[in-house]
Amino acid sequence: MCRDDPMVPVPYRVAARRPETGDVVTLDLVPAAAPIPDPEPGQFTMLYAFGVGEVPISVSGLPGDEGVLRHTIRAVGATTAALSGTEVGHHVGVRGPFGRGWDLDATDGADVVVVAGGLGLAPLRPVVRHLAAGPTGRELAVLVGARSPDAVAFAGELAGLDRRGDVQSAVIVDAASPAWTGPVGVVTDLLAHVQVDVARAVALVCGPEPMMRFAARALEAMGVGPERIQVSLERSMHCGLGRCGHCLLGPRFVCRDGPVFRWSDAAPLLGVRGR
Amino acid sequence: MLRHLAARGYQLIGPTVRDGAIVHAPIDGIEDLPAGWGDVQSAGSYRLRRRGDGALFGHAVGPESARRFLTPPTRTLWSAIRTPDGFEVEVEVAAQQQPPVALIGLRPCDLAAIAVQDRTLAGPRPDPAYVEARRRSFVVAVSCSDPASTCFCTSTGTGPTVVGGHDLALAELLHPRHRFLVDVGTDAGADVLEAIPHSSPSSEDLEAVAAAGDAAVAAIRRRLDPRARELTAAMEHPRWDDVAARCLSCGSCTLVCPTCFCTSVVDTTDLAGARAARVQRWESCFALDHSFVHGGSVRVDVRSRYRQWLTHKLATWWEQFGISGCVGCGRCIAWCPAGIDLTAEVAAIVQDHQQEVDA
Amino acid sequence: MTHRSTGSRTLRVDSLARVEGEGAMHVDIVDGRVQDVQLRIYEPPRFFEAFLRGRAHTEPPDITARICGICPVAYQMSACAAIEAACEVTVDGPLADLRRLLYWGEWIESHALHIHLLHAPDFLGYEGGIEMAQDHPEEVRRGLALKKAGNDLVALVGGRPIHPVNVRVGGFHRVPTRRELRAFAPRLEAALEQAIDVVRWVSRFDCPGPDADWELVALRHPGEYAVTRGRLVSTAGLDIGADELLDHIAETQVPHSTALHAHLLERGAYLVGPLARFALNHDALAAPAAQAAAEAGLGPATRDPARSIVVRAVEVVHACADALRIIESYDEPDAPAVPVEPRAGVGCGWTEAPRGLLWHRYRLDADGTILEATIIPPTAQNQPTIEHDLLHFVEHHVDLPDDELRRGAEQLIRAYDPCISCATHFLDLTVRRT
Amino acid sequence: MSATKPRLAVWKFASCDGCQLTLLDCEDELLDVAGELDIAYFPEATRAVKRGPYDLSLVEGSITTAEDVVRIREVRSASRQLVTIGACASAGGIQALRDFADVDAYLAIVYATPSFISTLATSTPVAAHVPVDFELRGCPIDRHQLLDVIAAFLHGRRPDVPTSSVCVECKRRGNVCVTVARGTPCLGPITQAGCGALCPAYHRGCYGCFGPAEDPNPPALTVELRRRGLADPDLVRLLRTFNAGARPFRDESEHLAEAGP
Ligand SMILES: Cc1cc2nc3c(=O)[nH]c(=O)nc-3n(C[C@H](O)[C@H](O)[C@H](O)COP(=O)(O)OP(=O)(O)OC[C@H]3O[C@@H](n4cnc5c(N)ncnc54)[C@H](O)[C@@H]3O)c2cc1C
Ligand code: SF4
Ligand code: SF4
Ligand code: SF4
Repeated sequence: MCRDDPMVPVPYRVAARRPETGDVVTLDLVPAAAPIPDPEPGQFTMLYAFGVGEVPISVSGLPGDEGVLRHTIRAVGATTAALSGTEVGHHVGVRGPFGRGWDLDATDGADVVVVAGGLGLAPLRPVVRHLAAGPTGRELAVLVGARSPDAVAFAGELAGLDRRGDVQSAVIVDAASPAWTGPVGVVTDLLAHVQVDVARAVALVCGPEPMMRFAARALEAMGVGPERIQVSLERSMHCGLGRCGHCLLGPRFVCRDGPVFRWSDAAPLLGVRGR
Repeated sequence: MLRHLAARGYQLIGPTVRDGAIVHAPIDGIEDLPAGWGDVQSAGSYRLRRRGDGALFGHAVGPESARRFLTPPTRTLWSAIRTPDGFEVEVEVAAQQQPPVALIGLRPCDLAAIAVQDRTLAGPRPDPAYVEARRRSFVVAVSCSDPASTCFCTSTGTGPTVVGGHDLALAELLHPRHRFLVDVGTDAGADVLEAIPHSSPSSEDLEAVAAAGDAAVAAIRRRLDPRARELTAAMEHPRWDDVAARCLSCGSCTLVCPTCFCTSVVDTTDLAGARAARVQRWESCFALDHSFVHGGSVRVDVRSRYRQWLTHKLATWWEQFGISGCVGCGRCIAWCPAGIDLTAEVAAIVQDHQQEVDA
Repeated sequence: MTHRSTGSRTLRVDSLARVEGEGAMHVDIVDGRVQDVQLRIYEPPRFFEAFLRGRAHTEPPDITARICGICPVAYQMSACAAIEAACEVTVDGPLADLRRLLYWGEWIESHALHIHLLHAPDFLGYEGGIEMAQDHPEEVRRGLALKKAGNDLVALVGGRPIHPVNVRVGGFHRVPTRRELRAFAPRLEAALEQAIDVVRWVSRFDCPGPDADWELVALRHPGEYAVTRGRLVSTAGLDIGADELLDHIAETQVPHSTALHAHLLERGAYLVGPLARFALNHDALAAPAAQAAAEAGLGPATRDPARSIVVRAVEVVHACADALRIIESYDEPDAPAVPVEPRAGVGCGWTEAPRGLLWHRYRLDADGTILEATIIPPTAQNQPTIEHDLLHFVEHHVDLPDDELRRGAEQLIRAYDPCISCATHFLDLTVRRT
Repeated sequence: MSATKPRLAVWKFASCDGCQLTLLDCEDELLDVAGELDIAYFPEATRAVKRGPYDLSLVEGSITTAEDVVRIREVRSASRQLVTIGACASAGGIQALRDFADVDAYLAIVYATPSFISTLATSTPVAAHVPVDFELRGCPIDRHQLLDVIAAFLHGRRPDVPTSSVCVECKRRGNVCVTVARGTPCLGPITQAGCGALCPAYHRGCYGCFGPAEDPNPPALTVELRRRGLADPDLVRLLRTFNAGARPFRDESEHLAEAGP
């Protein structure tokens, strides 16, 4: 095989490692060889931990982050545990970027509702930072659901958004702790309080699949058209190139045609159990 | 001709009798071809038969296709050694040193399958190993004279006569004397033919070949309903439950299929953890692991896995690659240990569906 | 703490190391006199003979293999021999040669394992072969290479080293091609050289043990170092066929063991295994093995169980040499097996497992259903002998401190290479007699 | 260095020793294993015994006596990770055939025997008694899989032990299917991969020594094998060998045995 084999990763050095919650860390990666192209928000890379495995992880930073590739990882299995445990100065492998990210053109001049469940906020974080960068001139709502208060990733950033005043931001948890003063429930509960122009609003949704279904249906019920709802899907992926077949969803390769889809495309596919 | 190809450095891959079937495997020369052997195939059954003549290609497709030789069942993608602060990739070059293959006796459906693989594996984001193996391969195709009962290439438009995709194509004639008519498909083919003695065909030869082709067409009875493309409109058809009760979920169909391309990549390490490798191997969409995301598989029951296979192969493949994933070779019918016949499943599903649409 | 010979002491080794299976040793000494010596076998019974009833006559090779992971081929071979006898079928020619070839693989593997990982550490003062490898890396590596050659030979003919899949009543499922076997010859040639070196190495070990005079019992077949066939002969003049065994040997149950003990009816305890085979068959050894034995100073009268390590090494040489001979003369048979039609009847069969005689007996129904199965493995036959020897040893060394006595007794047991997994396949007595 | 080496223990319950012998059969790797791991308890290989706790325990054999029920709990509590090796430890092994003894009518005779008291009426897998971290299948286990599992546990990786069918391996290996080309009954479609499709490579049908594959469909295989001429008692015997106690095999064999004459 040749060096330009797309299955061979580029080594990246861990420049910084920030714990976000108990089992979530953010890694700042800098290339140790010719870097991969700049990723778009919503795209993902395949991250490799030596001898353990390779898994798809969304880009949680902005393209312009001074050459730093940023990923936020929840340790759920062997590979994610090894990746999130990588020490500063050590290397991981990176392939990508892959897939189609958020369609940000669609947000031009539109109110935006961001709905994130759990670590679903990771791929949405660059979008939020992008949209919130300047004076927004639109309604921007950022709704986050988490299992518990200590499972809220990027809590500091969310608090920062809250303080700005021009962003409607809210966090809801499944199970409160004694110190929790915020709402308790599911993230769709928050939609009721959002004030946007539903006729031209765009919704960006990422989280566990059942949560995305509920959120999309609730958004539709509010009047947000399915073609203006974008969801980011998760499937098994071994290549990222549309060749291994693991991520097939009907006619789509989630790795290549997604992971971000319009709900109008995704709903019929996800509507079939076991598809 | 085989000697010439071998002399040019090609590894010869051709049909040969092994373990009760005619399989494509490395051969030394013409003496390994299945002279006088034919086959009898039906759903879930394959038997060799003595033909009583000296035909070298008087058989239909066996369990192996070109797939094994263009994209091997197991391949180390790359390996790496541990360094104090990470790892260093060692790129495998072994595969490149493999000799190029001359694929002898591929059938029209096999050529069609290669054309499909050219789209699935050598599309916009090609697999360099496949592209390389394909580029260096040489194809000697043979038109079919003795299709099996499992063949249905006439309804997929992929046979039984070679129309393209070959370097050289043969038609075998047994009467009045054993001879081959050759069609040159490429310059490389012409070059090889140049080196061996040959003469121009007579008009009787050409007629005989045409007649054999017509006879082969007439012999093919099985057919894939062209409405197979509409399968995705019948995702909840009760027939899926019916076939799920019969399906062993063993994955044999996907692994004999010449166009299936699913692979998995697994990690291996030595005991010391000093060396790691990533190994790619053929996978089946019938495996639970295939659709595994953290927490569980998407396709947990046989029904959804069989349906995934069939709808992908026959329907969604069109949307992805502009072509069907099925080339009508019938391998999945013959080599299914439970004898499930996809043409029958499709017919049962689309007929009802059509009735619904009509009503 | 060390007891002296006054007072009563109990010496126990709860779990015997470096033997196959689970066994323990129990010695009671009262007032300096040995009261009782038991080689306890507490390996839980697995009832093979019970559930063989009702199975098809084609199944014992696969099922009985699971009695012992270290000598599965022996079980397969004895099972085939017994069932073929019941069905009045003889397997000879290349198929018989292939069986012997497969068997030699197991001998090489099993003996190399015992010599290097189980037994040699006792002579050189190590807890195990892996510890021994630190100081004797070359010897251990050579031993492992030899063991691997044996395993690879079993895998070549049988499919895999443990519980080979290729054996069937009547022969094999698939026979190797000439080319496949020829390709293995260089491996065996190398193994032969290594085995000769191993004989030299182990013949230098110090074997203090006295030569006990047991009746030695082994198969004998004209012109062969008998392994897959023959009559059973002994140093005391026994000479019987497989179906006469129960007229001469009886099994009894002892309370301290889940294994049965076998005795010669006329004479009591006897010994099977390498020492017996060598004593009775040394004239049939292949030339390199005979030469190695002579160089090692091994005489036919060798009775010291500790010296069995040298005999095993000599047997490895013979196995390599005979395996090479089989490969050279091999012609692929027309069919991988001869047909074996079931018939009602009784069949007995025996072969020489690495540890000694292994006897099977089956009573079949007309359709091949097994009505009764009996198996006598080598360790059951040797166990009374081992206990006698132990008693003798403890009596003579009763003055030794506990741990030395314990170690010495353990070493004595290991010299016999008991296979406790084999010994306890037994059906519970009462069940079997009904 | 050696003080920090992970400690390995190898335990034996009712078994033939074949699975633990598989570790000694890794001739090329054995000394490496000893280099990477501290072999703290492995009576088949060494007299030396080091006390627990152990980082990785390999457990061979099934639970067939009351003492073993106690002992396996002790093993569990002394082990950080517990991996069962083989069909005995993972499904009860061939000795689990006693579980069917009641229907086979000799149980009464067996009960009359005093020494039977010391053994349980069933042969159960380790997981029926204590939590198990990983089950390595096979009768015996495959050498390469064993090494992979050890390496995986040492380095925090998921072992490369697919749970799909033997057919998948059979096809990768390029065997000609014995069922289709010879009509030989084969349990491959419902048996877990791992052996490399050994039996079909030797022209015989798989006899299921790696136990049931993930989500198997034994009733469909029954239909198929009957069609190919197998009688129900033969099917029962086919399903009742080394993994007779494994749920999908057991259920189907009981179903067939009940339906039978
Ligand atoms: C597009 C995309 C973006 C993602 N972005 C992020 C992100 O930003 N941050 C983040 O934390 N996660 C993200 N994920 C999820 C992440 O990829 C998974 O959490 C990760 O693959 C889990 O891998 P693991 O090895 O750690 O754990 P496991 O899920 O345990 O194992 C991973 C693989 O091993 C196999 N496997 C494991 N156990 C079993 C079993 N019991 N049966 C069968 N197979 C099994 C499966 O093949 C599975 O794919 C994303 C996923 C996708 C598809
Ligand atoms: S699973 Fe098989 S090989 Fe392993 S110990 Fe049990 S009987 Fe022996
Ligand atoms: S031989 Fe057995 S394992 Fe192999 S494909 Fe056929 S049914 Fe499956
Ligand atoms: S094919 Fe089946 S019976 Fe044979 S070794 Fe493999 S799992 Fe065991």
